[in-house]
Amino acid sequence: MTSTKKKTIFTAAVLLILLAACVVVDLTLPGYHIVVTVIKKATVYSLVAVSMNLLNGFTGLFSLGQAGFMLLGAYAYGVLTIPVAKRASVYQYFDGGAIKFSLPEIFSGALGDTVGTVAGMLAALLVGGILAALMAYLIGLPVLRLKSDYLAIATLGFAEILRAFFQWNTLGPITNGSNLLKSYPTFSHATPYVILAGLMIAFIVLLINSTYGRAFKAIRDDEVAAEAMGINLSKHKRMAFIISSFFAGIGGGMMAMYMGTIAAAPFKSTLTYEILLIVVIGGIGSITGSILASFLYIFSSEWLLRGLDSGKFLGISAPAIFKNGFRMVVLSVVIMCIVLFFRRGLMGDKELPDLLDRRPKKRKKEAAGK
Amino acid sequence: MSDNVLKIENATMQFGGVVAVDNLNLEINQGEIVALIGPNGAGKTTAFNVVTGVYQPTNGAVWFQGEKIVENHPQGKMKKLYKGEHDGEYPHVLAPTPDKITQMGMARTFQNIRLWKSQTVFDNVLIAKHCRTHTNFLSAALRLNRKEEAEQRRHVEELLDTVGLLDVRNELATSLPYGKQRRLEIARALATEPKLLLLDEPAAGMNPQETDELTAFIGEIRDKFHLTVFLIEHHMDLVMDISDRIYVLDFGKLIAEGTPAEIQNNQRVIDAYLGVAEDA
Amino acid sequence: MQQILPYIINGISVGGQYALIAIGYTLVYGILRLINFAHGDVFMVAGLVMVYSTTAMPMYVALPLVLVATVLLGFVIERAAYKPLRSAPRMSVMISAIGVSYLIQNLSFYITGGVPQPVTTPIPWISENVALLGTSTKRVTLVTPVLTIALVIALVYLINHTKIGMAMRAAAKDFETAQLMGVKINAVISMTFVIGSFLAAVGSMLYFTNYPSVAITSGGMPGLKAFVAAVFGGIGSIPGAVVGAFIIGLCEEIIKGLGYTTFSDAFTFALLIVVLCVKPTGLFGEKVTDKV
Amino acid sequence: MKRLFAFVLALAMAMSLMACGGDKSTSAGETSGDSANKVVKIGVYEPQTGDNGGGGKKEILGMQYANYVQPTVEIGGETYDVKLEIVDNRTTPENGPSAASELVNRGVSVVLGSYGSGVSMAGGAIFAEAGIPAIGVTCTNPQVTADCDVYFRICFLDPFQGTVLANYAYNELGVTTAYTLAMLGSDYDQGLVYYFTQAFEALGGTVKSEDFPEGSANFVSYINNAKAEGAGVIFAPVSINYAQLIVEAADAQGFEGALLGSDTWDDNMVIESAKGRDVDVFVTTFYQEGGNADFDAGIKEWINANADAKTNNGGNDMISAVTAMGYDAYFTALEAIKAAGSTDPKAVLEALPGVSYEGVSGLIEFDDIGDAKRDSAFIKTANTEAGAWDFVKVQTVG
Repeated sequence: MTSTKKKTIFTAAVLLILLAACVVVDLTLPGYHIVVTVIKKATVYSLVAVSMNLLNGFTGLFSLGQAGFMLLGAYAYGVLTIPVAKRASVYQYFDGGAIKFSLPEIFSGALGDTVGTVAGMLAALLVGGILAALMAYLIGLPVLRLKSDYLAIATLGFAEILRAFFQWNTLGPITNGSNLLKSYPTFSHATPYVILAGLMIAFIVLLINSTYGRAFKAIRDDEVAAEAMGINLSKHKRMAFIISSFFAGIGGGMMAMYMGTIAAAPFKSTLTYEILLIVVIGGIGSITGSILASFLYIFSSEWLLRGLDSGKFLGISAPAIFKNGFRMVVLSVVIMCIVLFFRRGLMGDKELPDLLDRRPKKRKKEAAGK
Repeated sequence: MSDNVLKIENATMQFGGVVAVDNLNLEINQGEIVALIGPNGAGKTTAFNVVTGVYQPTNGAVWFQGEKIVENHPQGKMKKLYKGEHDGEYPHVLAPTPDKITQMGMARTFQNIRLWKSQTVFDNVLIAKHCRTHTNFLSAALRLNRKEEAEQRRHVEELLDTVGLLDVRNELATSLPYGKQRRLEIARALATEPKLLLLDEPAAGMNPQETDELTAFIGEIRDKFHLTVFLIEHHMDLVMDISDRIYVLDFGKLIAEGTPAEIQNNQRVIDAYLGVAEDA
Repeated sequence: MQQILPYIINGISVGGQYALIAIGYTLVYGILRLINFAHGDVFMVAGLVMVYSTTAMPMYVALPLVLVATVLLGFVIERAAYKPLRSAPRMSVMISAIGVSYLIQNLSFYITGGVPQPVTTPIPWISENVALLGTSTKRVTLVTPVLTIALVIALVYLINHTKIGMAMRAAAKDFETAQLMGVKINAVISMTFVIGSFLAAVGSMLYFTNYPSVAITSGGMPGLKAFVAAVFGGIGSIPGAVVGAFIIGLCEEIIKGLGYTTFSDAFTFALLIVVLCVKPTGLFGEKVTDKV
Repeated sequence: MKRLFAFVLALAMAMSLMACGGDKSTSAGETSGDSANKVVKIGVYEPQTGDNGGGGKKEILGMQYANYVQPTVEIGGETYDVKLEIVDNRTTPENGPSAASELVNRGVSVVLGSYGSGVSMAGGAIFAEAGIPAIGVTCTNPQVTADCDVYFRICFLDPFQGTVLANYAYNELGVTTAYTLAMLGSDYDQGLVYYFTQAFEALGGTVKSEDFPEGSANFVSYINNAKAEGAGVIFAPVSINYAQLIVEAADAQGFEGALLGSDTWDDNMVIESAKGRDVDVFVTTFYQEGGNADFDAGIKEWINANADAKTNNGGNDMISAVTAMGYDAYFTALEAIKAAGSTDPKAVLEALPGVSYEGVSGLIEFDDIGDAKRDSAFIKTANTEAGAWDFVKVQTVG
């Protein structure tokens, strides 16, 4: 039992250090600094990657609809939080839009400016999550009966359909058609992102380690056995799908906060693929891995490897090779190597606390071998 | 109603033109150990799958503890293809999924072991407890079900103790030797708190000593958990040792039933099954 | 009639192009049970090779080169990215396919500088305009369906009447048994990819004769739609893929003609979901039952 | 174990890079290695990849040429070297913030760009927070500057451009039915269509609007729809790729009316497509080749001498309007820096509204919102025989 305690302390310590580091970054660097920007983006990606892992890694449902649910969350957030005064200019082609209220302003009236705005923003995120969950419920009815790759392609198709709807001019008074939503409130510091995503991820971790999470894993390992042991397949698959979509929706809302503008275009299948590959890099079935991979991927693609695109990297100057797009080539080669040769990814199915008992286990095995 | 736990009534299972189980009737009473035997391909596992809801019978019904749980009649294309009897006697359609049937109090093991590979011994059994959980996912995730969870874990430990696997509780299920995996499967089935336990070839691949242990073990758990046991088995020693009654299936049809002694002396059975086995 | 004729001609032409890609999906799926997400990108690479080679060398060298290069690419992808994962779970292979697609796109991006490459020297004769029943169209529009059907007939002959074709059918029916029976499974799979890539290359040449430039994203949509066509027709079935492709091509253009242009892509996917839910085996697919 | 080690190593690397990154960001006025002069950095926030990659590259060419012509600037009596910091924003808004942050991180004094409006708005928030002024080159959506104090622009706006084209179609071409075609999800396309439609209907014409999904390659059916509507013009303010496709499809289907394009169409790739075809193409644009002989000759020489530049220009030396705009944007920025007398972004921001600069595309001055005071646009038509743009007229809206 002491080992469990040790692990808990270790995990808590690591998380606290990371949070403290984030607060320090926020206090010393301005909000527009590249470090803050990449932390924000990586945090959002972490949440979405973890939500995808819950479905693909822990329940064994290969879904590629993540971008669609993020789209819903992002739009819900934008539509509900744009200040009323700015709606006329944002919805310039749609007479100020059909929705004439803004959640942060409503909450501000009741709770005071700062608290109210934040409460309104959180409420909008929540609405986005709930919408995504509702949509997941509807989609899940027909689609979840399909098997692995059919499910993948059906969810992919669904995300594309959703995108067309959001760009449809007839829905313009709500979605602003093909035009951007903007001028909504965002957090300028990274810490709120980290705390928000952290709480969500914590909930997912708790869920995975609960009796329901165990049932998900049983479905992943062997559906027939799971059903024979009294686990209702359709109910649990639907549950995983809905929960995952809920968090993807919230992730989408946070993505909207990060981007500062919302359009349907970024939420393409490419986004889903990117997140899927992040999950694979981290290790399918490891929450820690997904988070780690998100940070590594975003940090390198958005910041650290930029030199590969602009001629100079790590002091080596080679404009002929280091030109536009080289960064992504390097990244995708790395990804292919992981997919082919390190199939378990960075973490396999290990989590942060498991890092502690790696060594003793190995010794034991060696001893047994002798 | 009689006090039988399981009753299969005129069940026929037809795949396309092939009749795998043909008009099967059998009854199992409270506390009995009943074996279903027959040569390979006789339709034994299919019969199990019909009972546990994996397959929907083409025609017929299944009763469990005096309640009709499965019923079907030929539909669609089957209307024309159907070759069995008692057509038209089962107008209703009752087709619960396997998990529903497990929740009613029936649990099974598999011929080819189907443990959850990435899970430990302890978790394999604990997961089977999930179907008896009353909390919803929110309170489970927020750990509001501590009491129930602790209770379940205690129960699982007891079970593992009973089957003698407590010392390997933290090993991966698949790292166990074959015999122990079989036991684990039984423990897992027991965790769902069944009234009726269905064992599909529990002794397959076991040596004589292990088989003897298993024989004793099945008796033990029957008494301890007040179970009724329905099993498929090829090891005749085991079958003759523990069965109260035996049903014999050949080409999907029931050809004999009775006590071990009766079956051993039944000419049809010897012809169809034992005779062949001896030749081989 | 005069009103809808252009839409129908165009639909058939588009359908023919989808068909040539769809066959690649359906062949690979039939044997490996793998959605080869990279197939659309192979199609795009064929277009790029065509652009580069036709500007640099004469047509009679350039076009065979496109075929050879594309076939080689398909072969290499299979050997490098799918073969090592033969015993891995299906999900890993599919992820590998997505990874390959990502890699090809990024690589093409790097090489082209992310700018669409103009088709400066289109293939002569088929890129000329002809008048047809009062409308005008490129000759390729008419050539595509004819060539598609000819190729499909050749392919069906290959599959039904040659030794390698028999091996392919055996592998599609039961992978492991075929292997036990002495079918050289790796050769069969390579052959599948070679055929699929060959057809994609032909499709690509026809497709990009119609269009002025090849962008790195050019493969994505036709690829996805061809896949939908393959599913619609019953994945694993060659006639199914072809019929499915023509139906999708026609529907798409008719939808545009009816004025629902916003949803011309969405419609394809809606059709996919409906087909998957109502008749997962598609129009001509065989029913597969799972063993417990 | 090995993996853990690799991970720790990666983290350490990341940390050390982060430390370096942190240091670099502070000041703009550092000295460069190879010359004794101090350096002032101008950020270039442009797409080099994605749908607008081609256009973005041409815009950058103008800036690079300008930098080649005028590589230094006098600030407070001291000569500074001007260094362009080019960051690719990949056309799409979701890549905007990090690209913008990267520029801020490199310590630029002023930012030029972007080609498209959506990505400009996405970056605008970051620039506003950092207090760095940005000069939009060809982002024509009114919203870019409307809500952002640091964004200025030197081009005309969509309402203006849409109205110009509607007037031209109705009054000069004498067309009463127009068909518009825009890409689904492109705010640029949709915005122009909106203004065009408003203006055209106000004049008494009728408009039929349709959208096509991103990645469309076959425009035959759309052209047929336009023919079925009896449209005299097709107005398609789409990006270069689609413009090419539409030109080809219109020719193949024998569309007899005119094709109207916006500033995006003013590109040598489009003229390449139109060459030898039976189409009438009219576009509005910021600059007409030949408007400034010195500039034209100079940049042509520079492009021809520079293989990379030539590739980025589409393989020839035809000057796109966006290139001229990029050139003007660079000099506008230099004027602002000179006026500010400092490399401090805040000072440049304060100096910008007062700048008045006579560029190759006309006089550049800003109004209260930060938009260029422009009341005229060039209209050009494609000469399909010669494969060049012919000047038609200067259209104003009065």
